[in-house]
Amino acid sequence: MIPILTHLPFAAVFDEIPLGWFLTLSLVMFTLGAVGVVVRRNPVVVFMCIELMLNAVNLTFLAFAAYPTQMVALSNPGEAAITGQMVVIFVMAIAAAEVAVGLGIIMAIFRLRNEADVDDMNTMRG
Amino acid sequence: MTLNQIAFIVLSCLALFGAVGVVFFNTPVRSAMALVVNFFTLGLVYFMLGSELIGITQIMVYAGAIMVLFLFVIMILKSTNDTDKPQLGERRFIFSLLGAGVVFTMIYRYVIMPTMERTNVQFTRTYGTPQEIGKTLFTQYAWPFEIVSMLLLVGIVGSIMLAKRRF
Amino acid sequence: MNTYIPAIDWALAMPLIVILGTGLVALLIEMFRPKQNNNLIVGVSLAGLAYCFVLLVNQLGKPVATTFSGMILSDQFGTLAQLIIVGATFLTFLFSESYLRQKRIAFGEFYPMALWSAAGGMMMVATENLLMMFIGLEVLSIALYCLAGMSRGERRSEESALKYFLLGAFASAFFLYGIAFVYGSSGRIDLEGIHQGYGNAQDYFIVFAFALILVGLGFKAALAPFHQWTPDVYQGAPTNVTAFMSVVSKMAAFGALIRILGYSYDLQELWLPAISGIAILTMTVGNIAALVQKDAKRALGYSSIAHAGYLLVGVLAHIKMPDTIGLSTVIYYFIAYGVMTIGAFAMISITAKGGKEGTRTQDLNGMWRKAPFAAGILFLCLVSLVGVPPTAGFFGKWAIFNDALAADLPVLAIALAINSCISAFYYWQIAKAAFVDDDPALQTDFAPVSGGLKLTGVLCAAMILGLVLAITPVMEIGKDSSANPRIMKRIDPEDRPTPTGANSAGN
Amino acid sequence: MGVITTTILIPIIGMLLILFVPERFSKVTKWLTVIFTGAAFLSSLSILNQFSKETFRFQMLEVTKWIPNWGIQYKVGIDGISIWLVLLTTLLTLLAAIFSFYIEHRTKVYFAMILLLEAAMLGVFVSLDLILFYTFFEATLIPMAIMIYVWGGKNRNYAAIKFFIYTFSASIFMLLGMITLAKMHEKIVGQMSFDITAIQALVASGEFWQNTGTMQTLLFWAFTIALLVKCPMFPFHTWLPDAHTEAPTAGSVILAGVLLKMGTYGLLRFVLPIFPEATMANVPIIMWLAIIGIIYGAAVAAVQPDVKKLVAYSSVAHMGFVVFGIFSLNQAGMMGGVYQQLNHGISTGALFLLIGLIYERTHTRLFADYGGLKSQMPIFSALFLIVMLSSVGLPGMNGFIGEFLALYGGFMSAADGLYGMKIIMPLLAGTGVILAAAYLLHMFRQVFYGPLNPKLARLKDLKPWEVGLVGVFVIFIFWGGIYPNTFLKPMEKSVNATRMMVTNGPGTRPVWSDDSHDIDNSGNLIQVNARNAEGEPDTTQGIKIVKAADYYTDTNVPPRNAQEAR
Repeated sequence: MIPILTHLPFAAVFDEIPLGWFLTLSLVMFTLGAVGVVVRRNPVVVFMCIELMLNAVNLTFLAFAAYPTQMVALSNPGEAAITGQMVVIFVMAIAAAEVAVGLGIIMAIFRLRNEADVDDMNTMRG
Repeated sequence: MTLNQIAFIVLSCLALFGAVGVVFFNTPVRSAMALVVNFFTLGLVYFMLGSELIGITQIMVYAGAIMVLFLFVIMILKSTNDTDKPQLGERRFIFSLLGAGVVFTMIYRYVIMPTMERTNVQFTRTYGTPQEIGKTLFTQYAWPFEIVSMLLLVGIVGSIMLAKRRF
Repeated sequence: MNTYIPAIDWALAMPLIVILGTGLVALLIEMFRPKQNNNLIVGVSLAGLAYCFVLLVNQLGKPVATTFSGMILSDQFGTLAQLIIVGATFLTFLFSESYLRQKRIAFGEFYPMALWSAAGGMMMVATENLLMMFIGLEVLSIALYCLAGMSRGERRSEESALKYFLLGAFASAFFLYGIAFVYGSSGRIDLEGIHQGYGNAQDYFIVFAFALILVGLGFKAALAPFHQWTPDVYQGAPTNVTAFMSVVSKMAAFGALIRILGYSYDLQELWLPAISGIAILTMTVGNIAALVQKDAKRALGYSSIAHAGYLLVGVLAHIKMPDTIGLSTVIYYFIAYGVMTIGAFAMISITAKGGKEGTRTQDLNGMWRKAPFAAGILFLCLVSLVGVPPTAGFFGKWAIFNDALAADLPVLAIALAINSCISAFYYWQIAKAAFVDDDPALQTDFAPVSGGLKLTGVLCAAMILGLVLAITPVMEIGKDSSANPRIMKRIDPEDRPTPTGANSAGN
Repeated sequence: MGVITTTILIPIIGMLLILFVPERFSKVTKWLTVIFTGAAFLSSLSILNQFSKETFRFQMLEVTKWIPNWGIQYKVGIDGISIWLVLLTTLLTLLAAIFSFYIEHRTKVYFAMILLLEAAMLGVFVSLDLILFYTFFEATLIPMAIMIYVWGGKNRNYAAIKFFIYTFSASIFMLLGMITLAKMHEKIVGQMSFDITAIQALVASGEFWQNTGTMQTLLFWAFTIALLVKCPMFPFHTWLPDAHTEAPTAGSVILAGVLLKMGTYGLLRFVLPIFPEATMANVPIIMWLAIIGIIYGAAVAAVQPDVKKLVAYSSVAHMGFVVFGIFSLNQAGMMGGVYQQLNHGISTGALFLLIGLIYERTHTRLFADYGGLKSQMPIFSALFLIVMLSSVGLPGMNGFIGEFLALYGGFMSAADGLYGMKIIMPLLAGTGVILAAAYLLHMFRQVFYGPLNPKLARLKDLKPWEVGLVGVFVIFIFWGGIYPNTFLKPMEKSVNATRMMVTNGPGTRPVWSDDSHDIDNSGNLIQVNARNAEGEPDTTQGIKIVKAADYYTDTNVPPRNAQEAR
């Protein structure tokens, strides 16, 4: 056993909590977010549900980064662990840009119609 | 049950409370607040996972900056008292829950169950530290880093385009 | 962790840098331009695109290479896909200015945004790194969300932007979750990871990863049942943006899809029936729904869904028998699809005049008399979309038939044949509308056909007819793309790393 | 560039030129069209001049690579079956173009479409590559649909889309069949090929259909249905009356005169040589369809109130005779079928032209609006009578020869009990001739006899140029009826070869691409060991009969079992 992250407050986490717990948490969040996207009608809330999904994905990445499989751990643990964290950082940056644009669109449509409801978006039918 | 496990369960309960709140609270403001709770708790979970830099970023960027934007927009849109609480009897609601349930069960059964046992890992000492992340970001991930900077520019120009006066 | 500065081959990154840089220059000009004059921006953008085109043509035939630690990959398929994207952008820019001016939304920002969007598409097809693919997808999409909502006084434009945005973000979350599973099973986020993961006995990981990625890309490529946004967005967005995204966004999504499918070769028995079903569903849904449309743009939107289904047949044939069936068919069909779709949308765009735009089918009435050139080109594009010889559309379909039969997928070929017949009905409706001129009350006023639009039309017509004669060289260039070892790379079952331990890869 | 390519290119060049003539110079457009269609006609006459009737093989071959990877090439050539169709095309297009001078509405596109149509039709009759054939076959659709839609009658939208969808839908499955054929060729030879001579060579040796199970039947139907739709044959005929009724006169002339022949031509050129076993097995089905078509077409024609519709349904019946003759798989019958194609082109084309002439004056096509025209327009009625009698099949006119030969062939095959044919089949088909006489004479009486309809009192008779136009048809009607050998002789060997490709067993079939055998004047398939300088079989080298002719020709009547007799 290689010495584990003694500088961290939750040093013993990796021995005591299995990977599945983290994954379950993220899966539940992801599913809830997806359900929210479908059932909610306010575009801002729908967007928040999407953010929830993205965060669930981030959690998955970090959990996998911290718990590499046996094979990965044997072959190139450092590389694999850092990859997951990099993805999370990029996802955060991308989400920020997405938020800027998304809220801009919601504002634009609100200014045009003074209301915002995904179900009422029915100008186009076919 | 160890202290770590208890801490995790408490955190995940909070996170789940936030997640459920986002979906089921009937006003956007409450949903946003629930999302803040969720994001903040996730930041703590990231700490547990040893990614301290990302945990801090999560709290600062997500729970801080992004959520402020959200709240700002909600306030502007004056839709604080709009009620669009999902109707439990609605067909869309039932079907989406059913679909999500099936997918959830399948992923849980086939992907997550096998990992329930996986605990011990080997780590480099520098795992999750700013130094390591910075080094990788500017060497291996230099190109995506540049592109993401362009992406932010796209976001800015796009927002301007959507907001500025005609021509 | 040892730090190293990766060696950078700037030549490979040049096309992307040129496009991104052109966007920046265009943005700067936009800030200091004389009022209401975008000519300089258009000129600079076209020059940048042309230069990028030349750079990409120079890359053709070069050996496979990567740079920026594998973030950029240069191979024949990627270069061809990038050429299609750049070409489509060029064609769109030619007629954009007059259209935007007629619609009174001549924002100078359109050009940099579209350029960056195209750059995002190019990133997606020229990489094997899933993170890079995701970033490219986001650059492509975020710019497109804004462009779709560019016509700010129009309710349908804003609606389309919002729908596109919400569903697009939703889809990218799925895509990302899929990447997370690939990463979880192999510790990698490049396409090799799919292979590695498959070998890791975490089979279900990779199956679900694959399914989730497919959902995400299916949204972008407008495959049924993830196509619902397409007609609304195609109808609502400004016509030049519709033309742009119908080709660029689809090419990018298909490029990524082809690479991912190519690397999950071993899972074939699982996904082949699934994707065959999606292909049949896509083309059928697209064509059947298009039959009842009253709006020309919307009908063409459905038609682009149907064409995604046709393309998927070509992709499937290649992936099923990668050693004998190349990607040349897909490339050829994409070029043909690109020119005929952009041509059709460009010609429809002349219904925009003085800030108003009518895109219902009957708004095209009288086009034949008032703008015979545009009506003629529109007719040619529609004929090609149906797949009547001697047009590029026919030979594209012919090549897909050929591949499908060679890959022993007769059901798909027959479904494609039936769908081609169905599609003739609604293309006929559009073509007919342009030829009606009996009823003077119905006649719309059309914008004058600008020089740029004329050029677009002539180029599209020349391509539609020219590709028939030039089919052999195009196919030859495309053929090399399938000889690319990176697409063709397969791991023998024996060579695959054997799983260590039980399912859980525990202690 | 050979003479055939030139003939195809002339109309295309004309079309491109016309596109650059401004709309207001419609006279220029019209004369340009006449000049170019005339040039095409002259060019096709020079094809006839170079044509040799001594061989069944393709002549004036031109081969250019197009898509070598997939074995697609530009390959054109002419044999005895296609030579007359090419001439018919150029002649009818020329006449239709001259007739179209009255068109004042969007002349530019109209004449461009006529020229485009001519090029595509010529291409169909000369292409020897499946994909090239398909390309031309489908390329005829667009100009024809545009002609029906833009210059058509009230119901033109329905007619045009129906015409388009029927043909397009059926032929796309033929395309799948073509690709399958090329793939099978690849399996045997290792290289895809759409060249019908290459495929036929394999079929003739029996190699092609070995161990393919029901594939031959499947592909046979894929091809046959596509071509029968074009013919059109019952039950796929419903597009035809609509298209004919709505089309402008020149469109109807070309549609009836040439476009329908693409279907029967395709049967002769592709289906018979490539699917011999399936053809023989399915003769009864096709025959019954043809008979139903003959009787049904005649019966429905008899009750039409509309002159154009009547002629349209009579086309269904006449094309039934063509298919009947072809599928009798008897030398005389097939000659009759092929000849009937030309006759139908001439007589129905002329009928539509005459109807168009009168329609231009009265703007009605209903019987109820006519009556007593005989005294008002004597020249017109005389010409109409001649053309109509040709359509009925009166002896001395071309229609008689074609129908007689087709029925005769049917009787011969049925009498020998070949291919599951019954003697009732030719008998039933024969009733079609009587029915045709009935409804056409009925029409003639309605239009030309009886009291003069007062509305028609101011009608003028035909102008000289109009008489000249119809006169060309009349010349051919009598020529074809009195001295049919002019037309029959050149096609004899090709038809005979096509028949032998079906009825002979593997190994004894003639092969287009193989020079080692030939057909002698008696119709025997002979082995040729050497050829002289002119390419004729060298008789001094000893000629062996591979397979004796089993039919009678007018020049030489060998005993039925010729081989033993020698």
